Amino acid sequence: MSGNETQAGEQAEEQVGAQPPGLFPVPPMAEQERMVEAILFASAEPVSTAELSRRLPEGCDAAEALAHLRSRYAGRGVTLLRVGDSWAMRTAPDLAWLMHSEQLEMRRLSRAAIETLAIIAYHQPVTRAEIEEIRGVAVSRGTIDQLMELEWIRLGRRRMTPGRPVTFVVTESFLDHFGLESARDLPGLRELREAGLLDSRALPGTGGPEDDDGMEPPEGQSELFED
Amino acid sequence: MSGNETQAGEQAEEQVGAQPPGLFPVPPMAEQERMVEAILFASAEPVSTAELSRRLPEGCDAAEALAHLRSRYAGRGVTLLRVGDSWAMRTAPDLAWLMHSEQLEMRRLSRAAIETLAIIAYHQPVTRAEIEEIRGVAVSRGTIDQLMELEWIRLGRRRMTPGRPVTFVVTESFLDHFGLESARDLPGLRELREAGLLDSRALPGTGGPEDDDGMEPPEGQSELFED
Amino acid sequence: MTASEAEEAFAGTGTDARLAEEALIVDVDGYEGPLDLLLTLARRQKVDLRQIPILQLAEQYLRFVEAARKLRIELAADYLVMAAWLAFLKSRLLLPPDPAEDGPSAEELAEHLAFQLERLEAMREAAARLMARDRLGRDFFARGAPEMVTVSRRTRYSASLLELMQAYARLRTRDEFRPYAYDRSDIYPLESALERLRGMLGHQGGWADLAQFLPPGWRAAGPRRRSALASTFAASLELAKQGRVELQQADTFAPIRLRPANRGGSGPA
Repeated sequence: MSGNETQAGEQAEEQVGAQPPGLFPVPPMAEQERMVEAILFASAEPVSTAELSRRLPEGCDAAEALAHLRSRYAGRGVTLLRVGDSWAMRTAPDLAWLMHSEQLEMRRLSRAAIETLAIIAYHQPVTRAEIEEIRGVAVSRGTIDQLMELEWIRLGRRRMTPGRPVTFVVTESFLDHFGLESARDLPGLRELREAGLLDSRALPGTGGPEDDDGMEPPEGQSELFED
Repeated sequence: MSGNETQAGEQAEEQVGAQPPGLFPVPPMAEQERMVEAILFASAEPVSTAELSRRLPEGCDAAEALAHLRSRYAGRGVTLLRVGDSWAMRTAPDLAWLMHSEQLEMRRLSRAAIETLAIIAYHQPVTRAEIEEIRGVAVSRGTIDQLMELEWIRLGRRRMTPGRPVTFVVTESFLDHFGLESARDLPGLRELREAGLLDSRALPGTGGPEDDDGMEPPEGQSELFED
Repeated sequence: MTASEAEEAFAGTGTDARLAEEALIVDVDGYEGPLDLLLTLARRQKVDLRQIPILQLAEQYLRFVEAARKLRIELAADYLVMAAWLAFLKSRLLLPPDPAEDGPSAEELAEHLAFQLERLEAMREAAARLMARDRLGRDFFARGAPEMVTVSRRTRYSASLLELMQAYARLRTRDEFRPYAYDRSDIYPLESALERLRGMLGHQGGWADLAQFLPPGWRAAGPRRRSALASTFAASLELAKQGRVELQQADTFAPIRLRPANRGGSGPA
């Protein structure tokens, strides 16, 4: 049995090289699904749909293969998760108790770091001054540093307000870590937005620089920044 | 043989505290299969049947669960492979060609290269002479070449000053790699300091001999860099 | 509010509440600033944050600050700034609105404070919910043995944004900023002096020696005291210029004394 498989493997390698040329017929969907399955299993990091399309033979439909694969793994010990624009195989959370030998030591985050992370996630893109306004204290040295090192946050666009402050946004690793498909799936996001708690509201009539935040440029304006 | 297994099971019960006590009913076989699937997926090493039995709740039949799992994965993109006395999940051999682009060797950029890159990012478009002035040492040809090969920098417009020197700018791939939307999103010195990024601990090896700019090719070589 | 009034206010709240109040003070280092403290006080009223009676909350906070003074506990400047602001808000809420005055009404200011408290509370809850989610490496897991088939070898250089920024900062601060971070510990910045002085003014009655406004830890004779004194003096000049304090010096080299400017005659002088 293993002799056969090895041979088949070698043959395939010789024939197709790194990328099968487009002369070959498009593989059937069942085969595309196998390929996507193999790629996702092989990687510990999420793989983007674009990357999948690049690696599959020409003419394949990564999105459809993913949909098939997702329903195949529904309810299994390993499931297919969407992470932003990417996909990853992950063990089912209800089996966490089984996995004590794999469990990583989680770095304990300070309360300041946890709150700062939540504020960035729910208010993104958000400036340092806005984080401080919400928490009522200065962002302590090292908090932003730590979140960047964890690769949970990154720099976003500069804000088009006086001083053009840098903003922070959350990353795909953040989504992966917390099992979120996208930042829109943050728990309670809609309720918070409906309650107006995600609005940036300045102290009325302060006339300070913070006041300008109420006049965020509309989406379109960010294109101006491109030049 | 079955006597052996029972013994192993009892032993395990004494050793491992994290397991649910034997008071619970034995999970159905489909559930046992899920558990084995998750364990094999997450494990860095092949897992032996004995180890599986130890980790599953009391009364489970690891061998049977493995048999079910093996037939479930037969013909899939990933297969259950026996490795000596142990079990592991592996990409189907006929799909090995898919894994080619996975093959990457990660290397850290030299200090000279990262400094040069930083200067280009912050000062673009910038000439070679300007880079040298900021770094205080000659920029070797290898450094520029390396950054060009990485497609993190490219040539910009020539400067309209005597000698019309070429300038360097950062590329789209640079922004992509560093998760930036624009080079203007890089924080300034004051922002770096405020964010506590500036005087965080020294980088590893700072000032060490291998980090030394003296290790760069001799200065004379820089004259070779013409286009 | 006098000390005895504060005591009364405490006595009125019953022994349990009083003990809780003292526990708050002892624990003041555990709070992350005045907003955090206000939120804790508000929570203890066990009412919906949207309905929080701001006047009552302001009184509680002021009582707290007063009690801390009585126990001779040094509160950070921002707690005092908040106290001054709440005292101002309280008086505005109690007085009939002045039609000649423009700017936000007292109700608007109170509403904004309530909003801030509610938002902070909401963010804390959101943070807790986030951290309670199933997490990678704790509750669910990635492939333990990712496969990298060794066929084609490509070298990729990695560098993080942090390294890039640190490299740049290292280059740019090599010369000019080297001693900065170290010397700083013995220099009391003007901004801090201003902030501290502003915060303390609300609680200052008559004339007081400038030296009394020096921050703790900077009072012993030496370069630190000189730096703090210089900054505090400069800050007092700035506030005098703004018409917020009056300065007095009886004689050359006599102690400089300071008191809040008489603000009874409303409007800037």
